[in-house]
Amino acid sequence: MVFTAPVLNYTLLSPILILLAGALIGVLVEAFVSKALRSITQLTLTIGTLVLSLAQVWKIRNAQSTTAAMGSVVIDGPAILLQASILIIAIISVFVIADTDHFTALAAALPGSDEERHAVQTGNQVTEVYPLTLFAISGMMLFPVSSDLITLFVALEMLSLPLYLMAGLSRRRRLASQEAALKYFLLGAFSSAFFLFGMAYLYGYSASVTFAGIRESVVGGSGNDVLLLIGIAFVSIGLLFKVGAVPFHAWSPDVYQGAPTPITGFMAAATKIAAFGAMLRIYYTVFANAQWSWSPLLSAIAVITMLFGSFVAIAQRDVKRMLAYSSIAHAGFLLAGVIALNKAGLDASIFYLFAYGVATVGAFAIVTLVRDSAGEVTDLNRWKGLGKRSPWVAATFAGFLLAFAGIPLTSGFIGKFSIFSAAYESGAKGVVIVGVLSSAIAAFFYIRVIVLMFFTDPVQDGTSVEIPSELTRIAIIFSIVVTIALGVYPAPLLDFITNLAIFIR
Amino acid sequence: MNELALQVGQTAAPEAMLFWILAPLTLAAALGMLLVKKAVHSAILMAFVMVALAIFYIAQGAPFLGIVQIVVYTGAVMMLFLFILMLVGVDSSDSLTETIRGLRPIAITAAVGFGGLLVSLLGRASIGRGAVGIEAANSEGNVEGIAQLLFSTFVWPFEVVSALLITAALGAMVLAHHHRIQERPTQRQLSIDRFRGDSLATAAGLPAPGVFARHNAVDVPALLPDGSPAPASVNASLKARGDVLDSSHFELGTVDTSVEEEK
Amino acid sequence: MTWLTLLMALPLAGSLAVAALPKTNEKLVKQTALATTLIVMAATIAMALGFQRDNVELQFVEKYSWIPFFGINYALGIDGLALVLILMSTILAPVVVLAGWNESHGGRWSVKTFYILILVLETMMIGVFAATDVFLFYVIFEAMLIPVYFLIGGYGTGERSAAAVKFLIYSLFGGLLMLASIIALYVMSGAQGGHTFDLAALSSLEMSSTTQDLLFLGFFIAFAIKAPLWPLHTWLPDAAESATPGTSVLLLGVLDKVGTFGMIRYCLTLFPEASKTFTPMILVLAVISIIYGAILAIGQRDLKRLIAFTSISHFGFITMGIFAMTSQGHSGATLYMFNHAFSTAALFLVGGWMISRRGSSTIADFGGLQRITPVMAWMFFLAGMSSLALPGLSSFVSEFLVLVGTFTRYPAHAVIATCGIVLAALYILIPVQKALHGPTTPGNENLSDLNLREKIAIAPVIAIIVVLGFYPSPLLKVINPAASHVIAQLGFNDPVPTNGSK
Amino acid sequence: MNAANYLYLSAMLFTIGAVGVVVRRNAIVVFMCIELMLNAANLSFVTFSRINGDLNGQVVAFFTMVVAACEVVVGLAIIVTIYRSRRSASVDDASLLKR
Amino acid sequence: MMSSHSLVYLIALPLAGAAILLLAGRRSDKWGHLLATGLSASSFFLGLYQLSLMLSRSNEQRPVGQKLFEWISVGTFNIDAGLMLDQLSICFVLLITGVGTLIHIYSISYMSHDPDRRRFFAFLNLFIAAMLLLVLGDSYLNLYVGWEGVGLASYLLIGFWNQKLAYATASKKAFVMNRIGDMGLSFAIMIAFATMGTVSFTGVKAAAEHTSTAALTAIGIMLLLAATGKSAQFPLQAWLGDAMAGPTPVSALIHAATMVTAGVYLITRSNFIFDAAPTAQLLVVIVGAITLMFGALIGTAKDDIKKALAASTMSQIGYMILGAGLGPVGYAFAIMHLLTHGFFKAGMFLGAGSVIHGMNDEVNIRKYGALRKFMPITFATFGFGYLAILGVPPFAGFYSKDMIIETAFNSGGIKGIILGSVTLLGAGITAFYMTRVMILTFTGTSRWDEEVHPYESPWLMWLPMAILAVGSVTSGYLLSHGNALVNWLSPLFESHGEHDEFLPPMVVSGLALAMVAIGVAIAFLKYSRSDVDAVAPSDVSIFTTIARQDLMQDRFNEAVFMRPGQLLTSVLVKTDEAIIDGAVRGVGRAAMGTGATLRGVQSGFVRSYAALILIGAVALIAAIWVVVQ
Repeated sequence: MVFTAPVLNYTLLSPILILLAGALIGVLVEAFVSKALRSITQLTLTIGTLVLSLAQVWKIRNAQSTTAAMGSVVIDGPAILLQASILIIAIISVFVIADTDHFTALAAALPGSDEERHAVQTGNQVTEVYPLTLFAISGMMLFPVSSDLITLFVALEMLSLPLYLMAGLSRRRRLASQEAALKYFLLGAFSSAFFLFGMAYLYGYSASVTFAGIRESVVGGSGNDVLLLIGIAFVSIGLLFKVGAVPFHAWSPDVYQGAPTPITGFMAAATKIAAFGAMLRIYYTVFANAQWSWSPLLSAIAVITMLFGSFVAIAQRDVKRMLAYSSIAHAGFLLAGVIALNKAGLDASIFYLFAYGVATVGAFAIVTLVRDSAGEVTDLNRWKGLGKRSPWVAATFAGFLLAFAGIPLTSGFIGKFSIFSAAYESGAKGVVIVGVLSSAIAAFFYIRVIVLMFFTDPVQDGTSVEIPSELTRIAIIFSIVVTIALGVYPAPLLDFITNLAIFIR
Repeated sequence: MNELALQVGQTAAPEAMLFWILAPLTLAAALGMLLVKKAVHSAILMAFVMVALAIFYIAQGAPFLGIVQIVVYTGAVMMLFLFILMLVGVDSSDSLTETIRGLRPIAITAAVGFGGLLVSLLGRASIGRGAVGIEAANSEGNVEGIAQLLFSTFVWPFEVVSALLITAALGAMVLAHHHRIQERPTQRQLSIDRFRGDSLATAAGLPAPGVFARHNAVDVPALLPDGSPAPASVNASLKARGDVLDSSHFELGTVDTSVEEEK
Repeated sequence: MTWLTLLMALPLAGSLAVAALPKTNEKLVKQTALATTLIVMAATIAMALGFQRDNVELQFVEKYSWIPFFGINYALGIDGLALVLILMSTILAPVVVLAGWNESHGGRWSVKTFYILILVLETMMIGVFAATDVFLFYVIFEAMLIPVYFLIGGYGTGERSAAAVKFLIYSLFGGLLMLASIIALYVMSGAQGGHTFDLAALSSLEMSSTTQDLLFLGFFIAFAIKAPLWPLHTWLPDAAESATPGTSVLLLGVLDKVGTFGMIRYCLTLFPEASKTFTPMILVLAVISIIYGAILAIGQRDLKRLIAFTSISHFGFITMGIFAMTSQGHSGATLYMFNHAFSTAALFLVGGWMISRRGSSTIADFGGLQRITPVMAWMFFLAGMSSLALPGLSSFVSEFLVLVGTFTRYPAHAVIATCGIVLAALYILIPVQKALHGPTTPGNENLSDLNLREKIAIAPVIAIIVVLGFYPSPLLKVINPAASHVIAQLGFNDPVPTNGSK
Repeated sequence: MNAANYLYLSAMLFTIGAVGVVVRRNAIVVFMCIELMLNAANLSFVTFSRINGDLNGQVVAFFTMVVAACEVVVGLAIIVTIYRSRRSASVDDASLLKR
Repeated sequence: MMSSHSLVYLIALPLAGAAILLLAGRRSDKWGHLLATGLSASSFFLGLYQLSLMLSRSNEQRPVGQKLFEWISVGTFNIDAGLMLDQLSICFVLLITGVGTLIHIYSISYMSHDPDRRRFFAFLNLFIAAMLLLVLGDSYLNLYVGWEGVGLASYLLIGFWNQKLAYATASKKAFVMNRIGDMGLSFAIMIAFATMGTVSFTGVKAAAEHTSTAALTAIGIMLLLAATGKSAQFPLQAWLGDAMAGPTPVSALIHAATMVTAGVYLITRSNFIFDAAPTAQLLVVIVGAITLMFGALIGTAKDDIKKALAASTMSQIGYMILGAGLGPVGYAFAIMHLLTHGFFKAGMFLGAGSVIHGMNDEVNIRKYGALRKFMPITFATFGFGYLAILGVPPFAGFYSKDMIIETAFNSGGIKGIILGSVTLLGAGITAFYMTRVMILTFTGTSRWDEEVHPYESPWLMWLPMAILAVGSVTSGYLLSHGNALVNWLSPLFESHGEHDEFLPPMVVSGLALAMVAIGVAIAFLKYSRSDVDAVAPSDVSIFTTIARQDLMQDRFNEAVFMRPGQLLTSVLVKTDEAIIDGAVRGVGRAAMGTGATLRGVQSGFVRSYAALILIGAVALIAAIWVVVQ
């Protein structure tokens, strides 16, 4: 047996490698930099890494390769777009995360213990959040570009593990936060077991673990369909879990609520991009020729997801939970883009993911600002009259909500329109109609929040709006500007996407 | 070649025997995991299942995996589980009565449905008849074959996994590691504090816990000469855990014999 | 010359100017807003003078690529119908600003915000009528809801937030149905020669009759909610009751017209066959609206609700005129849109002054105003007369055209609808009697009559009502070619007099 | 004997693991059940590897073990943390977040 | 048709008066009434000028027209704002402006104490303008404008003192009932346009020949409906009595001389339709007959002097309608009666106004008595009117009413006998109730209160009365002398074959006079011989009670239309709230409910979530299983 040294094509992997390097340096910083400097060093390092990585992505934007990392990674237009989206969202998320007030001073300390109090007083910070974030981001970057099952699985775990951890690091309501971590972890592991099991059957079906090999078998149609179907079903469970589609959604409201808000925003936005990115790649390339088998099931799930998310969101009293259900509904809309299985669907999905991600980070960033003496106030009843107290914050939040609701002149509308038209084009009319109807239902609760903020008198209960730190302010402003700009003049981005978004196989 | 074809299609008789003996045992152990009350018993059964799987791996031409399974999984991972079980309380036992209404019937129905459907589907799939057999792939040695793949085709995920390991380590650190936020007081400092403090009452050291003859243990405050309990004699963390017994039970004359001694 | 863009840009610029002003200088804010609206009005009239009225093609056409990815253009252009409605909007705007000089004071937010919203709304009002790209239309159609929502919820009275939400949800629901139809059109256009949203291109799409029917419904329900057609009307009384008079004027006078405008511009143009299929049903709904709205108006105790219900009746007339598919019905309906805006404006504005003076909108709380505030009472009376389509006032011409146009093709509908004129007499005269006549109700003795500002504000409205009653030709000459064009496009000819032989 | 028998075994083990997650309350046991599921998947991989006659399946199984090890570290850390806060390892006790 | 440029000024002058007075407001208080009167008078003189021009032309060239501007033009529906003055309209123009001017003059004094006199004159001018438009419009649609315009003016004038709720209600009632009639006119116009493609008088006249009888009948019936509304004919008669709420000059001008006769104008104007639609014509006759009896019967029981006169008006217009319904022969007689009635009824109303004025606004004739001595001029003018309405020769009514009775008899067969008898009987009853009014007001003993001091009206008031009285005396003779009016109008109407005379004219006159005599005699016996109670006796026959309540017309309307209408309204208001809006709110609540229910899925237990995932997996596997099977 002759061993040939692998050729990795590091240029194409460089965005991910940069992130990993940054994360490793971050770990070293934890070990060697003094406490006082750690926070600022980590932040600078993280942002620097992300920007560098983004620049690298931009540099390789026209690369087309299936052979990077010995065929484990495919770099093509959608890959670039998704990676860039993830990085942009990661950067603004990090701006919000940088406001360390959200994280526990000492994760190991018992909630309410002297040790914790002391840690808070001494200004201790869990700066490990930064490298963890970078690890998660590199997992997210890898997830949608993976082109074999092993890399896919490793990337899935790589993006999940840091998130499980970070979900438990909230400064306040720590029991809830830890509970969120536990739930996220158990269910995540549970679903990844399904994912793995599905992978096994895909392997059994095609005798290959690469996407290309599986695709060949699907196209050839010579294999054993039962294995393929089981494989598709179980792999889908894993992916649908990550995107929060019903009935695999149950973790998301609890985790969104319990996790530190900046993490929630980051997770809601970036994970969705990564997971949908992977999903798009798998369904558009690997399973495309087996559309007959998965399309009806996925349509059913999309429909249930949209309706469930919209209906349950109506009944929510907590802003984070409401946004969680809203994100479930959006997962349903995005599934319509997967079902579409055409070029328009791909373009639309990428646009939607980016637009939704930016708005989500912005919205959660605003949630971090509304506080009382005990921390963030997420009870919607206490958001009453926010418009009176701080009109700009309320107006910005309203802007995000309108974008979620898909009101014209916001990015949400263009996204919804493009994704529905793509789905309609592919014949999924039922999904489109349900989508439109559930948008109407969804509008109901977005508007309810706007009513609360603007048309209800404030209650004097100590709820106030924190003056945002500069970084948070930048994140919010960036988000709202992008949200509006993409609603008013999305042409450049759409053109960019459509020119680039072609999967190579 | 005929022989090879036969081998490929049908597992050899010794393997069949192994399977039919071990598989039911494995299943039983797995089921046992669900049915036993104590978590530690579950863990033991789990270890059994893992070892059994390792044997199956070896039987199926994956000796490397079989070994790794035993070393890494059974050896390391299960040990970790047991460690944690010890930490959480090795005695703790689960009540098996279901508290969430309707969950058990759902679970059982789902399980039967899931397993039944899966097995039935596999039955329809008629797999394994045209099996190729691992022998050819293992021709240069199982470990060599795997190494070949691992360090060429799958070198990227292999490298990336390292990041995963670091993440895990970092995560465990974050959650479990107590930073030394303040200087640990030296003996000297403690001594100075004791004597320079407001009161000299504790200058000679804190009273020792326990009530002689009745309950000489650290979870009972000592009785002062006047018969009242001395709270300072018990460790603060025991108090925080709520594990302190009331020393009045052990006062002479008022011995409450109904309190069962813990073994 | 890019007239239409200029028209849209002016109020937007005005709103920016207002935004730049200090919040405390309310007077300057108001003056700026008024000046802006007046300039827009002047510009509109200047544009209208250059309109070639015999040309049925779209005029003042502008087209810029907006989102080429979807084939979406920023495309504007107007025909007679759109011109008339834009004129209507821009004339009403300064009236509303002037008439509602103080109505922004009781609001949740500053006076400044109020006028920013109003000016932004004006931009959208112009845009929604001028758009010739279906997507652009939809965008403005939906986006318009937001300023109105805040105007109702922020500056209204009573259950304002509930009413605003009801309005918004109702409209959004309709809009989303329309979105579904638009998506379908877009997709079909892609299959038939390239994605586009161009109205003209979309109208030549080929589609099966079932598809056409469904898509038609998507559009029509949206418009029927907007124009409130029975039974989709219940948001309107609530909204009108809660909104300030000025907002109500814009809401009923302009925004709801988008519904009837849409029926002509989109339902009929895009789905001629389906329009024919559904005509019988729509006519029945229109007739029900006419009678139902009138009867409910009679039964109202609240002045604003009453006016709202009269509008439901009037929108029934407009819808009936549109779907009668005769040139009289069509021209009448278009003229009706214009006239209704002004008679309702007069009713709401004067009614609003009455209400703000009295501090109550219950009709029974008024009484004997004729003696105390004669000018105000007269204005209300005149507005009411216009609302009941008294010959000699503008509404008569349009209402009669609608009726006569309907009669030639659908006599039974016209006959039932005509009964509405008797009910109209009741719904106007009952409040007139209760509020203006009779002995002075305690609490009314010291109400003041209209001041100069109010007189100036209402004067043009009344003038338009009276002048157009006698001399509607200028408008009809603009409307007729567009209306006959639509009818001809649909393949309809006016029924030929039969001499009763049939 | 047919190699598919291993697949049946794997499917059953997977099912048992899945049910275990649902019925057991001790977080550690629940986690062990998940490990059982992963092991079941591994068995499938190995079996398929044999049926397909290549080693890729075995490589996947190897990766799974590594990944599972990482998961165990993180998982157990989380479980320990929550145990320390709540003095309970029952997953049912962690139900603050709901509805 | 010749065209004239000056027709518009007939209307424009009074319209300008109304506009000036209303817009100038209080500033014109001092001179407003003079301006209005002057404009009305100028309009009258313009009318005279037009008449003189018309007389100077030959029969065929007499009609003149004027196109002002294009009013409505859509497709084939082309309506010009056009005026037309022909032999028929000139009669009305002169009546309207002439009587109108007199009443303006009268009102100067009558309303002198009212602070809103200016407004009153503005309304009067408005009315004159609208009425002129009604009779001058050259198409049905133009007529319609005037038609509703007079309705508006009438509404404003009836409710002139609208601070009294009852008056306001009366005006509203008048407007609404008129609107029902207007609806008929709308229908007629629509049918005409749909069937003939035109709504101008000349156009419709030309097209009528080719139009089916059914269509013409429909138009005719609708026009009749319009006429019943405006002219207070059965079944839309109920508003007229209440309309007496307005100041008396209004009653004289609008509700006696001019507006209420618009129905007669309409039917006469549409002769080409009715001639070709016998069924519609028959209906016209029936309506006229019923109303003339209806009004007469009400008149017998009324104690309010104005209401008694109003009932009489109703009855007299019934005569006219009946006459107009008798076809070509009847049109001219209807118009003649209209003109004479215009004189004597206006005179009587002004007289009544004078009495009321002198009696401190007392309207109850039971509280009058012996006023002859205090108001001699009023007595005289009222008396001439009285004689005229009775049809005593040679007063005006004799000529006009006898003609109608005669024509009725001559219409042939049973119909003729019935109609003749009805008209005769009506004449008798008229004689009875008018005599009753006369006796109770002017003769006998005085029954008024202490503080009342009756006095004669000033000259500004009695002068118009006197002029009208002259008209009451002479107009009949002048108009019928040498068949002047009949010949004048004849070019407009279809020539008609001579009917067989059922009874010779002398016999008819004799019968009529006999009936009148009987009526007068009964009234004398009943009221002159015995003292009359100042308060209406309550122990009267059921017949009187019903007559006092206007033959239950209001009760009927209330029971049949108003109550059910109100019920319908309140039911619909509740339905809208509960069912339609309820459905909307229900959808909202259902969505909330669904959300709240589905929330239950999120139990907070991680094991339930795992179960959910498991269930999802089972569902997927089951789906695959189904597919594979």
